Amino acid sequence: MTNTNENSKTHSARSQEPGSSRLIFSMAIAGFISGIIIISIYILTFDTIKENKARELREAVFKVLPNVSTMQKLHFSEDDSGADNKKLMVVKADGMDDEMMFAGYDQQGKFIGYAIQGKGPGFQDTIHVLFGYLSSRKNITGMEILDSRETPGLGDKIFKDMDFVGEFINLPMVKNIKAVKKGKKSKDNEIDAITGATISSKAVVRIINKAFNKWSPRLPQQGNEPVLAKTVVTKESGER
Amino acid sequence: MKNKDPRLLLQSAPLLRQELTTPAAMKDVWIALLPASCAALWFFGLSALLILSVSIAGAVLTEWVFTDKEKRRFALSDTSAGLTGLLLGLTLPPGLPLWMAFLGGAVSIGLGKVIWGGLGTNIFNPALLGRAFLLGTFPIAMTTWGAAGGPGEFFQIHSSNLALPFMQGQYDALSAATPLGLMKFEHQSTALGALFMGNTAGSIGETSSLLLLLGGIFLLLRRSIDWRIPAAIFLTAALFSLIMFISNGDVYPSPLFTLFSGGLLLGTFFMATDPVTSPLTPKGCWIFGIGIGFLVVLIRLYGGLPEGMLYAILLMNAATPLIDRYTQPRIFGRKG
Amino acid sequence: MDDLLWIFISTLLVNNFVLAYFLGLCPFLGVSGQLETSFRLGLATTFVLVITALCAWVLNTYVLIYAPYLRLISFIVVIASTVQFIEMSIKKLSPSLFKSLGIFLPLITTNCAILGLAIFATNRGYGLVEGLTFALGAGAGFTLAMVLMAGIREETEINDVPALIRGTAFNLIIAGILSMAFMGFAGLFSST
Amino acid sequence: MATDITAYEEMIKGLWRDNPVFVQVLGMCPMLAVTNSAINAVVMGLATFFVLVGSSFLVSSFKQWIPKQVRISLYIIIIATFVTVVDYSLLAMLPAIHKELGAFIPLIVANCMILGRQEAFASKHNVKYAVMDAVGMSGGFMIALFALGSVREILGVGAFFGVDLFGANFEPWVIMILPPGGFLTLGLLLLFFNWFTERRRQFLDKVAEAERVAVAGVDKNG
Amino acid sequence: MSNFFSLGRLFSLGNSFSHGVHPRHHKEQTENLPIQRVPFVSRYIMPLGQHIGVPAEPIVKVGDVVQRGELIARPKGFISTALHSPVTGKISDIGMHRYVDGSFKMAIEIAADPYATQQFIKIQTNSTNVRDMDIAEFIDAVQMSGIVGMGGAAFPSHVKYAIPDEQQITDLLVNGAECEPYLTNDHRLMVERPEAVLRGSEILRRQLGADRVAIGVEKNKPESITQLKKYLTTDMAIDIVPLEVKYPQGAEKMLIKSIYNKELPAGKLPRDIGIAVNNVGTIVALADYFDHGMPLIERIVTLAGPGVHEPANLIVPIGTPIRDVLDFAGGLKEQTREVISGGPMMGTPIADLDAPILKGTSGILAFTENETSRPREYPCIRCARCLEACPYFLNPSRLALLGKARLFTEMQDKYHVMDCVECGACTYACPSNIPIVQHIRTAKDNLRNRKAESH
Ligand SMILES: Cc1cc2nc3c(=O)[nH]c(=O)nc-3n(C[C@H](O)[C@H](O)[C@H](O)COP(=O)(O)O)c2cc1C
Ligand SMILES: Cc1cc2nc3c(=O)[nH]c(=O)nc-3n(C[C@H](O)[C@H](O)[C@H](O)COP(=O)(O)O)c2cc1C
Ligand SMILES: Cc1cc2nc3c(=O)[nH]c(=O)nc-3n(C[C@H](O)[C@H](O)[C@H](O)COP(=O)(O)O)c2cc1C
Ligand SMILES: Cc1cc2nc3c(=O)[nH]c(=O)nc-3n(C[C@H](O)[C@H](O)[C@H](O)CO)c2cc1C
Ligand code: SF4
Ligand code: SF4
Ligand code: SF4
Ligand code: SF4
Ligand code: FES
Repeated sequence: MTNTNENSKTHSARSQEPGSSRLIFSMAIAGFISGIIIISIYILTFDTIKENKARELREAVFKVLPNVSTMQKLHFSEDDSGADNKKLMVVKADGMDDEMMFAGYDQQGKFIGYAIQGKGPGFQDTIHVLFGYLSSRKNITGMEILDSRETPGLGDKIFKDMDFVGEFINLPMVKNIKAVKKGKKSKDNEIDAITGATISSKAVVRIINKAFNKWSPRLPQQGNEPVLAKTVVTKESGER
Repeated sequence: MKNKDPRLLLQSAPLLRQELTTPAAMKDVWIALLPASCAALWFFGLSALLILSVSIAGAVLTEWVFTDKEKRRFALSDTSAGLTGLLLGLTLPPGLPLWMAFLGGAVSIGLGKVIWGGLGTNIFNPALLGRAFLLGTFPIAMTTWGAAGGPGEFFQIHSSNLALPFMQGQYDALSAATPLGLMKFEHQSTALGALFMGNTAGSIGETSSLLLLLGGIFLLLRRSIDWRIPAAIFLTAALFSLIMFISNGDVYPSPLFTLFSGGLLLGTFFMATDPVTSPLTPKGCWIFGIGIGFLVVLIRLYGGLPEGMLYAILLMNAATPLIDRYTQPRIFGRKG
Repeated sequence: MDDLLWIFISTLLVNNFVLAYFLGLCPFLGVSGQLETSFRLGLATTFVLVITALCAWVLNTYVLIYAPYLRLISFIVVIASTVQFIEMSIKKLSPSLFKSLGIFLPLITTNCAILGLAIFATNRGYGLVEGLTFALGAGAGFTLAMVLMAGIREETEINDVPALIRGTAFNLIIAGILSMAFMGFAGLFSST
Repeated sequence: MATDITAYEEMIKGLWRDNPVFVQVLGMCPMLAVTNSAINAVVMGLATFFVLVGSSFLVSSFKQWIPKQVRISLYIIIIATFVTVVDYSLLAMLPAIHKELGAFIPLIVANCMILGRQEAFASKHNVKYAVMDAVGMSGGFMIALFALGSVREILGVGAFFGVDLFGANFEPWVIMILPPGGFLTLGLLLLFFNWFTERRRQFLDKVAEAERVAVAGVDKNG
Repeated sequence: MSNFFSLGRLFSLGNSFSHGVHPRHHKEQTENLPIQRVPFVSRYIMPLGQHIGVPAEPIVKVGDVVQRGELIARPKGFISTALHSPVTGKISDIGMHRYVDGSFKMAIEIAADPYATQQFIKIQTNSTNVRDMDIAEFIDAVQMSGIVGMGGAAFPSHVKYAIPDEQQITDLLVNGAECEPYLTNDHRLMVERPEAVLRGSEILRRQLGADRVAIGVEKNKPESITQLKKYLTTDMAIDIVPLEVKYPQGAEKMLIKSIYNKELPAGKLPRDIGIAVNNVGTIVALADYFDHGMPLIERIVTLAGPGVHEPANLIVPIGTPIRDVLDFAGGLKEQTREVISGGPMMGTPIADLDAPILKGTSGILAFTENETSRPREYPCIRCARCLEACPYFLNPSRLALLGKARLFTEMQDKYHVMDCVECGACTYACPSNIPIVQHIRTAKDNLRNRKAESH
C-alpha cells in the first residue's frame, strides 16, 4: 500500500493523464455493475435467507413451547395510542428487537403460551436465550440458547447438556428461579448448575429471571391473550 | 620485552563480591518452599510427590533439550528450571493426571523461558504461564479438587493421576470445593484455623498459610525478595476486601479470608516476587504489588473465576516493562 | 447504565478486540515495535472507531433499512471518505495534532477493526450511545493491548531471543500469552 | 508450452515459497478468527478463493480501462461486490457455518492480501497469469487456514471435520479453540516453517557444495 | 554465617547517604600497625604524567645530579603540576618506562646515590609564612609543591583552590572516610599525625576564606576520631563528623550529602555550592609543605591483602618500584594471583611489578585465588540489588544490558551513564557476577571518543 504513489507516477508517465470526466465515468460504470451484481444476488437469495431465518426462529419457538403449531410475533410499545389501546400488538415485520416476543397456538388456533427472549452477559460474551412460558400454569416449558460464545466443552453445555436443558421443562415460575451447585437442588424453583460451568448456568438463570420480570407485568390477563391473526406461521409451511 | 608479569591476573575492580550468588538465591527459594512441600505430602500423600516430581522433570528436561550443546554443562546448574517446575507443581490440584503436570512443566520452560532467550529474559512468570496454559487447556481437570487427606492415606494415589497421556482422568469420588469456590458460589466462609493449618481442598502447595508465611518470612529476612511487593499486595488486597466486606458481609469475604485463602500467599511470596518478572525499581515494585492486590480481589469478587492470583500476576508481568520505564529513580543530583 | 458499563468493560478487557476477536492484527503485529508510536496509533484508532460508530449508526438508521444489501459497500465508502475528510481538516486546523496522530489515519482506514466494529455494532443492534460506548471500549482495549505489546517488545529487543524465533512468530506467541492472561477477566461483572 | 510452465510456477509459488500467511504474514485476522475447526477454515478458504480469483480476473481483464487515480477505490468496489455475493450465498446455502464465521465473511474485504494482489499483480499481468497467481495465493492461504484449522480442531476437540478421532476418553485441549490457542498455534507453525526453511536451505547448500566438489573432481580427473 | 540474616541493615547508623553497599572492611590487618619508613633503593622512576592533566616538563637531563626534593620537571600550563626528585642521585634516563597498567610512559629514571644523606632540600616560597600569602601566591606555591589529590584521582590540588571571583567557599570538607576495604593509610595518618591534619585544615580554610571545616571519618575508625578530637582546640573552626560505615562514603558527592545533606547537582563541582573537598592525605601534604617546605616526594601506602607476607603502612618515596616495596614487606605469597593499586573496589590491577609507586597510590593489595576466582557469569535476573547499591540512583542492570548490546547512545540519553563514577558498588552487589562497571567503562570510553571525534 505504501508504494501506491510511486506506482501511479510510473503508470501515468506511460499513459496519458485521463480527464476527470473519465474518472467519474469509470467509477460510475463500476458502481453500476457492482450494484447490478449485488442486487441480483440479493434478489436471488432473498427468499431462502428469509426462510432460513424464519425457520430457525420457528423451530426454536416450537421447541420451547410444546404442542404448538402456529405462532405470531408480538410487539410491546409504551405508548398505548395504538388500536384498542393495546400495548401488546401482533406485528408482521421482519427482524427482532428487545420489545418483541412470541405467542404460540395449537392446531385449533387456541392460545397456549408465550416464547420470551432475553439476553445478558455470560462467561465470555452475551448469551441470547429463548424460553417458553405457560401463563395459565405459571410454568416454564423449555429453554433454548439462540446465541452464545461460551467456552466449548464447558460453557457450551448450557445447550449441549440435555440434563441441564431438561431442567427447564415444566419448571414452576412463581418467584425467581435459582441455580445451585449440582446435586444441591432442594426446592422446586431450583436448577442444578453444570459442574465446571456454574457461571454460565447462573447466567442463563439470571437472564431468564430478568426477562420474565420484564415481561410478566406486560402480559394481558388470562383469557385476554392476543388472538391468532389471519396470516400466521405454522409448523409446516413458512408464511400462509 | 614483557609488559605484563605472567603470574598476574588483570581483573578490573571491584574485586570484592557479596556472598550471594544467583544459584544461591535460587537455593534459598527451594529452602523456603520446603515446609510447604512437606505439608503437601502430609495432606495429599504420594499423589503430591508424584505431581511435584513429574512437573519438575518436565521443566528440567525441556530446559536441557533446548540448551545449546556447549552450554549444557551449566544449563541446569542454577536450578532455576527445577524451581519453576516445583512452583508449577505446587499450584496444581492433587488429582491432576500426571501427563498434564509433565506437559505443564514443559510448557512453562518452553514457552515461558526458552523462547525468550533463557534465564532472566522472560517477561512472564514461567511457572504461572504453565499453569495458565494448563487451566485454559484442561479447565475441568484443573478445577477438580481432592479433599485433603491425612497421613493414613499417604499411599493412596488418586486414580485420576494415572490417566494415560492425552486421556481423561477417572476421578474417584473425591471432588471437593476449595475455600474460594465455596465462598464464590455458596457464600460460605471457611474457618481461619483450617486455612492456617492447610487441611482444606486446594492446590498442592497453597493450603497451609502458616508454612507459606514461614517460608516468606525466611526469604524476607534473607533479603532474597523485595519486601515492597508482598507489603503492597497485602495492604491493597486487605483494604479492597475490607471495603467490600463492610459494604456487604454476607456476600463478600473478610480481609483475613482474602489473605489466607487460595494461592494468595504462595503467589505473593514466591511468584509475584520472582525477580526476573517483577519491576526493578522500588516505586515500580509498589505499583506492581498494588496492581496485583487490586486485580486479585477484582477477579475473585467480580470475575468468572473463583481465584485470580494467577491472572493478576501474569497481567502485571505484562505491564512490568511499562512500569519499569516510567518509574526510573531520580538520579542523584538531577531533577525529575 | 449497567449495560453501558458492561459493554465498555467487556470490549476493553473480556472481549478485547485484538486479543479475543482477532481484529486489527496488522497494526498490532506490525507497528507495536515502539511504545510511543503504539500509543499514538492507539489513540488515532480510537478516534477513527468513534467516527465509525457514528457513521454506522447514521447509515443503519437512515439508509440501510431501505437497502440492506449495500451494507458492506456503504460502510467502506462512507467510513473511508469521512476519515479522509477529517484527516484533511486536521491537517488544516492543527498541524501539530496531524503530525502526532494524523499520519496514522490512512493506515487505519483499511484496517479490519474499523469495519469489524461497524459490522458488530450492526449485528448486535446497538443504538447510538451503545455504539459509541462500544467504540470507546474497543479503542481503549486496542490501545491497551498495543501498549502492553510494545512495552514487551521493546524490553525483549535487547535480550538474546534466538534468531530463529524473532519476528512474527515471536510476536504471535507473545500475543498468545497476553491473550491467555486476559482470560483472567472472563466473566467479569457478569457472575454476581 | 513455455508460458504454461511459468504460469504454473506462478501458481506454485503462492502455495509455499511466497505463502501469503507463512511468508508474507498477510490476512492474519480472518486466519486466526475462523480457524477453530477445519470445516470453518475450509469454507473461509473457499470464500477467499472465490473473491480473490474473481476480482483478479476482473481487474486484469479491465486493466486498460481502469484509471490509475481511482484504481484503489475500484478494486475495493470490485472486492466488496464479490464479498457481498459470497456473504449472501453462504447465508442462503450454509446458514449454520455462516453463523459461526459471523462477521469475518464481510471482513474479507479488509484482508490486505486480496487488495495487495490486485495492486501488485493482477493490474499488471494478463488474465491467465492473474488468475493463476490468484489461484496460487488463495491456495496458499487455504493451505495455511487448513493447517491451522486442522491442528486446532484435532487437539482442541479431538475430531477432524467433526469426526471423532480419539474416542470418548480423549481429553480435549480446550485452549486450542480459544483465542490464545489461535495465536500460539500460528506462532508455533510459523516457527516450524522458519525452522524447516532454514534446514532446507542448509541441506541445499550442502548438496550444492557436494556437487561443486564432485564436478571439480571430475574436471581434475578428466 | 553472620551475614545469613541481614537484620542490622534495618537500622540506619550515623550520618549517611542512601543506597551504597556494606562490604567487609578487612582493615584489621593493618589498622593498628604504626607507619614505617621504607629504606631507599637503588632506582626510582618518576612518570611525568602521574596526575590528571598535562604531564610535567623535565628540566633535567641525563647525567644531572639531583638532590632529594629538587625540582626535576615543571608544570606545563595551569592544569599540571611540578615533579621533585624523591631521592638524591643521578638522572640515569629520560624515556619510556613501565607504568602500572603495563603500558609505557615518559618518565625520568634516577639512580640513587647510596652514600647520600637523603636530606631533602626545602622549597623556597616567596613569602616565608603562609599567613602572609594572598590566594594567588598560595595557588602558585601549591602548584610548585607538586601536591595532587591523594584521595585517588590525583587531581592537581592548586586547581581546586582557584575559585572564580563570583564564587565563595563557605565550607572545607576534609575526606577521612577511607571507605575502601583494606586501606588504612588515611586512618594511620589521622592517628599518628592529628596535629598535621588539623593544622593543614586551618591553613587551607583561611586561604579559601571558608567558615568551617568538617572532617568526615567513618565510624569504624574510632581511634582516628578520638585522636583528632584530642588535639582539637577551641580556636579551630573544625568539626569532626563520624559517618556510617558504608561504601562509597568517601565519594565526594556522597560525603557532601552525608555531612551537609546537600545534593550536588549533576555536572556541578562542589565549589559551585560553596564547598571544597580534600583528602586528609592531601591536607597533611599541605601542612608539611608550608611548615617544613617539603614537596610531595613521598606518601603513605598501605600494603595489605591475603597475598602479602607482612602487611604494613609504609612511607614510600614516590617512584619506588612496587617490587622493592613488596620485598620490604616480605614479598608476595606463592598463592598471589593479582596485585591491585588502590582499594579493591576502585583500584586498578597492576600489570607489572617493576612499575613505580605514584603520587596517587594509596595502597598495594595482593589477592589470592579466594578473592579473584569467580563463579561464572549468570544472566541478569533483575534482582535490583545493583539499583539498591548505586548511590547515584542509576539503573546498572539496564546499563549492563544495553552495554552488552552496545547501545551506547541510549545509555547516555535515557540512563545517564555519564553520571556514573565507576564506584563498583553495583558490581559488588550483583549475585550474577556481571561485570557491570566494565560494560559502563566501555560505554563511557566509546561515548567520549565519539564526542572527541565529532569536535
Ligand atoms: C479456560 C476456561 C474456560 C471456562 N469457561 C467457562 C464457561 O464457559 N462457563 C462457565 O460457567 N465457567 C467457565 N470456566 C470457569 C470455571 O470452570 C469455573 O471454575 C467454574 O465455573 C466453577 O464451577 P464449579 O464450581 O462447578 O466447578 C472456565 C474456566 C476456564 C479456565
Ligand atoms: C514495614 C517496613 C519494612 C521494612 N523491611 C525491610 C527489610 O526487610 N529489609 C530492608 O532492607 N529494609 C526494610 N525496610 C526499609 C529500611 O527501614 C530502610 O529504609 C532501608 O533499608 C534503607 O537502606 P539504606 O540506608 O542502606 O539505603 C522496611 C521498611 C518498612 C517501612
Ligand atoms: C566511589 C568513590 C569513592 C571515594 N572514596 C573516597 C574516600 O574514601 N576517601 C577519600 O578521601 N576520597 C574518596 N574519593 C574521592 C573523593 O570523591 C574526592 O575526589 C576526594 O576526597 C577529593 O580530595 P583530593 O582531591 O584531596 O583527593 C572517592 C571517590 C569515588 C568516586
Ligand atoms: C525469589 C525468587 C522467586 C522465583 N519465583 C519464580 C516463580 O514464581 N516462577 C518461576 O517460574 N520461577 C521463579 N523463580 C526462578 C527464576 O527466577 C525463573 O525461573 C526465571 O523467571 C526464569 O527466567 C524465582 C526465583 C527467585 C530467586
Ligand atoms: S580508595 Fe582512595 S579515595 Fe577511597 S578510601 Fe581509599 S584512598 Fe580514599
Ligand atoms: S559503578 Fe556507577 S552504576 Fe555502579 S553503583 Fe557505582 S555509580 Fe552506580
Ligand atoms: S570519568 Fe567520572 S568517575 Fe571517572 S575519573 Fe572522571 S569523574 Fe571520576
Ligand atoms: S544485581 Fe546483577 S543480577 Fe541483579 S539486577 Fe543488577 S545486574 Fe541484574
Ligand atoms: S487483516 Fe485485520 S488488520 Fe489487517
